[in-house]
Amino acid sequence: MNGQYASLLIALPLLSAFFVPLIKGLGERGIKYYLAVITALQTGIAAWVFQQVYSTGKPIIVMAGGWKPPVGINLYIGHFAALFVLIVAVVSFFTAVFSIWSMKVQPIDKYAMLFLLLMLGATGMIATGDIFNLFVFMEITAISAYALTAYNKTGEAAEASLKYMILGGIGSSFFLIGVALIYGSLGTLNMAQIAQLAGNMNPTVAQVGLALIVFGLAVEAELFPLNAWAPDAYQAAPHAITVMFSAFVVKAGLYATARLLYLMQAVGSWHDVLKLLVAMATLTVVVAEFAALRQKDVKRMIAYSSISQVGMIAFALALGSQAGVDAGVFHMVNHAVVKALLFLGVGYVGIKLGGTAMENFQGLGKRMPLTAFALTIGSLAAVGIPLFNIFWSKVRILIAGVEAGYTWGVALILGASVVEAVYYLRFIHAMWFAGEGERMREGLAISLILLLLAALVIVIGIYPDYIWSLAQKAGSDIFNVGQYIKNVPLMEVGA
Amino acid sequence: MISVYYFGAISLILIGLYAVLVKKNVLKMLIGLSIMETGVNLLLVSIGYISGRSAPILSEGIGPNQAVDPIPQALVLTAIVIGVATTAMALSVAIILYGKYGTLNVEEIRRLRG
Amino acid sequence: MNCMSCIEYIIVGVMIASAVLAVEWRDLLAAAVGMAAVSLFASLLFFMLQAPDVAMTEAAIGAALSGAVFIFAIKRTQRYETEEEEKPGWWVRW
Amino acid sequence: MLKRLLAITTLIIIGYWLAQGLAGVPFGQDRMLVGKYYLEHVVEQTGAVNAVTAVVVNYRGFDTLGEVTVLFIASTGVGALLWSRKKRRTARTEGSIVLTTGTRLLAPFVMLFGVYIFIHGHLTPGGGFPGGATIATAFLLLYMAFVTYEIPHRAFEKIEGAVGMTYVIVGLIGLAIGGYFLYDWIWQTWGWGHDNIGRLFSGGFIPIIYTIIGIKVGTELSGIIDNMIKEEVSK
Repeated sequence: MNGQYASLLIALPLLSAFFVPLIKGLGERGIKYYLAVITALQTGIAAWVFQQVYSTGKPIIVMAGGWKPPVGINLYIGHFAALFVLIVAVVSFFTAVFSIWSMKVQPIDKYAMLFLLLMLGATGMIATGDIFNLFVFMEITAISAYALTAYNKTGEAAEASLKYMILGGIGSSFFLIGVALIYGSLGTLNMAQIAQLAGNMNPTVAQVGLALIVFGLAVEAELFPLNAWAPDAYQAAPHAITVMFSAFVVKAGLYATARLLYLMQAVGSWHDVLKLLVAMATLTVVVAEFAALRQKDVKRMIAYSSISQVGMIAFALALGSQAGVDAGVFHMVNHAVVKALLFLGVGYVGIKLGGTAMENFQGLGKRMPLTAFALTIGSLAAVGIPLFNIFWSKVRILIAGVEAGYTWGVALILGASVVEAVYYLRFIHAMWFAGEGERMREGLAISLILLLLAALVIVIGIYPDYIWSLAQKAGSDIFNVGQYIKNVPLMEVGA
Repeated sequence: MISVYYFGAISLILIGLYAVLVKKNVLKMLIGLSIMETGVNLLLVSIGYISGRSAPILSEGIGPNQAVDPIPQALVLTAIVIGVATTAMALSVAIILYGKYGTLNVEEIRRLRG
Repeated sequence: MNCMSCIEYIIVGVMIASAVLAVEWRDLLAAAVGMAAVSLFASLLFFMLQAPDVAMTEAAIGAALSGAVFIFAIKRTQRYETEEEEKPGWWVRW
Repeated sequence: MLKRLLAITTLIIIGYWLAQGLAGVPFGQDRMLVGKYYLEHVVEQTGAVNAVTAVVVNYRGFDTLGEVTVLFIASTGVGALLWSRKKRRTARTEGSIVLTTGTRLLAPFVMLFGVYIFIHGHLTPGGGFPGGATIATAFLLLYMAFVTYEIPHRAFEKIEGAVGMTYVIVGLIGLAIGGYFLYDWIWQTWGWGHDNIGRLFSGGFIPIIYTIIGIKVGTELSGIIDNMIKEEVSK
C-alpha cells in the first residue's frame, strides 16, 4: 500500500470528531462505544504504519497536497514517530475503554470530540515535519487539553485550567516569536531545510530564536519554571484525561523540544542552549521530587513523580550525545507504560472509593487486591528497582550523563531518586499494611488493562533488549540530523 | 536603528507580558494575553515586509518581483484565529470561576496548592 | 521625514498608548474597548505593511468578535477591578 | 511598588534581548526563499491570483485544516464548559428603534457580504476567515437588537460537523484521485478553469474550501456568541 495513506492517522480522528454532532442521537453509551471503536481503528492504522516503517527501515514522508517538502507541508513518520504514534493510539484506546465506565459528567458528545482531537494533536505534533505546523498541532493539543482539564466544572478544575491557559498562552506566543525569527533569517519553515541552512544563520538570531522556542515548548514539556500548571491540571482533570496527559501529551512536547534542538546543531551558540536545558531539567527533577514528598493526595503525588521523570527525560535528551538521546527515548517508552498503569489504577480507585486522598488507599490490598497489586508493580517500577523496566532506562540515562560530563546533574538526580523511593514505599505501605476493608468487585475490562500493563512492565524489565533496540533506532532518528535531511526529498527552490 | 514597526510589536508584547505578570484580575490577564498575541502577529507581518513592494495579489501588472512575502501573512491568518479561539476558551473558564468563587482575583481563588 | 512615515509613527504611538490604557484602566469594559482599539490600529498597520488579507481578518476577528466576546464575559462576571486587585502581585506564586 | 519595578526591569531585559535578536533580521529587506517560489508559480500551479489565499488553502492547506480544528475545539469547549440543561437569554431591554430597524434592513446584506468575501477569496483580499466572521457579526447584530432572538444552535452544531467532514472528505478525495491528502484534484487532475484565471470560476478547489471554511467559521463563532450570551436559569 502507498505510504501516503499514513495521512489517515490525521484524517481519521478529524473525520470522526466532526461526525460526533451528527450521531448525537445514539445516546451516551453509544457515543462512548463509538469512541472506543474509533481509537481501536486508529490503533490499527498506527500498527500498520509501525510495521511498515520498521520492516523497510525507511521513514514514510506524507506530502500534503502533493507539494514537495519546502513548498508544502510534510509529515515525517520515521522510527521515533512510528513508535510513538502507536503508543498514543494504544493509550488512547485504553483510556477510551476506561471512560466508557468512568466518564459521567455531561455532555458526553463534546467529551468524545475533545478526546479525539487531543489524540489528533499529539499524533500531529509527533509526526509533523514543518515548524509552523508543529505550532498548529501544539495549539490543537493545548486547547483541547484546556477544555478537558476544566471538564469536571468544579472550581478546582477551572482554576487549574486557567493556570494552564495563561502559561500556555505565554508559551505559544514565545514559540511563535522564535518561529518568526528563524523564518526571518532563513526564509523557510521546513524542518529539514532549517537543519540544512542552520550553519549560515546569524548566531545571535539563532540563539534568541532557539531559546524562545525552548521556553515556549517547556510549557508543554513541563520543565521547571513553566510547569506550575501541571500538578494542578493532573489532579483536577478527569481521571482518563490525566492518563493521556502523562502518557503522551508531555511526550509530544518533549519530542518537539528535542527535535528542534538537534535540528539546530550546526548553529554556533548551540551548546549554550543545551546547558540552559540541562539546568532546567535537573531543577525540574529536584523540585518535583521534594514537592511530591509532602503530598496528601495520591493523584497529585504521582503527578509530581511524573513531572520529575519528565525532567529526567529532558536531562537525557539535552545531553547532546547519542547515548543520552537513546536512553531518553527508552525512558519515554517506559514512563508512558508505568504512568499509564499508575494513573489508571489511581483513577479507578478514585471513582470506586470516591476520592484519591491517601486515606482512601489504606487497606486497598484487602479491598481491591488486583488493583493494589498493579499499583504496587507500578510504584516499584517507578522507584527504579532492578528487574522492572524503569531501572534499565534510568541506569542508561545516568551513565550517559556521566559520560557527557554532567556529574553534578547525575548526583542531584540520584539524590532525588532516594526521595522518590521514600514516598512510593510509604504509598505501598499504606496499601498493604494499614487499614482494613471488605473485598470489593473489580471490573473485568479495567482489571485486564491494568494486569496487561503490569505484565508489560515486568516483561520489559526482564527482557529489555527488544524495546531497547527500538529505542536505539528511534533515538538515532532524532540524533542523526544528516540522515533526517537526506530522508526528506527536498526540492530546489530559488537561489 | 530599529524600525518603528518592530518597536511597536515589541512594545505590545512587553505591555501584554506586564499585564499577565503583574495584574491579579483574570480578565485583565487575558486582555494582556490578547495584546501580546497582537504584538506577535505584528512582528510576523513586519518580518515579511519588503520595502517598496505591494500586496501579493498578482493581478493588474504586479509581477512576482513586486510583491511582498506571502508566507508570514498566511501564518498570521492562522495565528489570529488560534488567538481568538484561546481567548474564547479562557473567558468561558473565567465565567465558571466567577460562578464558583464569586471573584476574579487570582489570589483569592487558590484552592490547589502545595 | 516624509508624510507617510509621519502617519506610521502616529499610529504606532496611538496603538501603544491604547495598549497601556487597556492594561491600566480599572473599568474592565473600557479596557476591553482599549484592547479592541489596539487590534484596530494593528490592522491599520497591517494594511500599511501590504497585508490586506491580514488586515481584514484582524479587524473582523481580532477587533470585533474578540471584543464582543470579552464584553459578554464582563457582563456575566464583574465590571470593575477591585481595590485589592490594583496592587501588583505575582501569579508565579499561585 | 518594588514588585512593579522588578517586573518592569525584567521586561526591559527581555525587550533588549528580543531587539538584539531582531537586529539580525533587518526590516524591509528581501530574504524570501520559499516565498519567492510561491510568487513565481502561484498562478500556474493553483490558479489563484491572491498568493496569500493560495498559500493558506493550497500549499499549506494542512495548517488551515488544523486551524479550522482549533476553532472547532474552541466552539465545542465553550459549549461543554458553559453547558447546562436549561439555558435562556436574560436580556430585558429591547434594542433602540435605530438598532432594530437597522438590523432588520442590514442583517441579510451583511450575511450576503460575508458570502461575497469568502467566495472571492482567491481573487481579492479576504477569504473564509473574515467572511465567516462577517456572517457571525450579522448574528451578533440580531442578538443585540432582539431580546428573544436565538440561533437554531442544534442545527448549527450539525452544520459545523457536516461541513468539517466535507473538508476532510475533499482532502480524502484528493488522496484517492491524486495520491496525496488535500491534493487539488479540480485544478491539477481535471484542469478546470485554466482559461479564466482572475475570474470567479478558477482557482481549483480554493473556492470550495473557502466556502466550507466560511460556513464553518460563521457557525462556530455564532455558536460561541450564543453560548456566552445565554445564562443558566435556575427554577
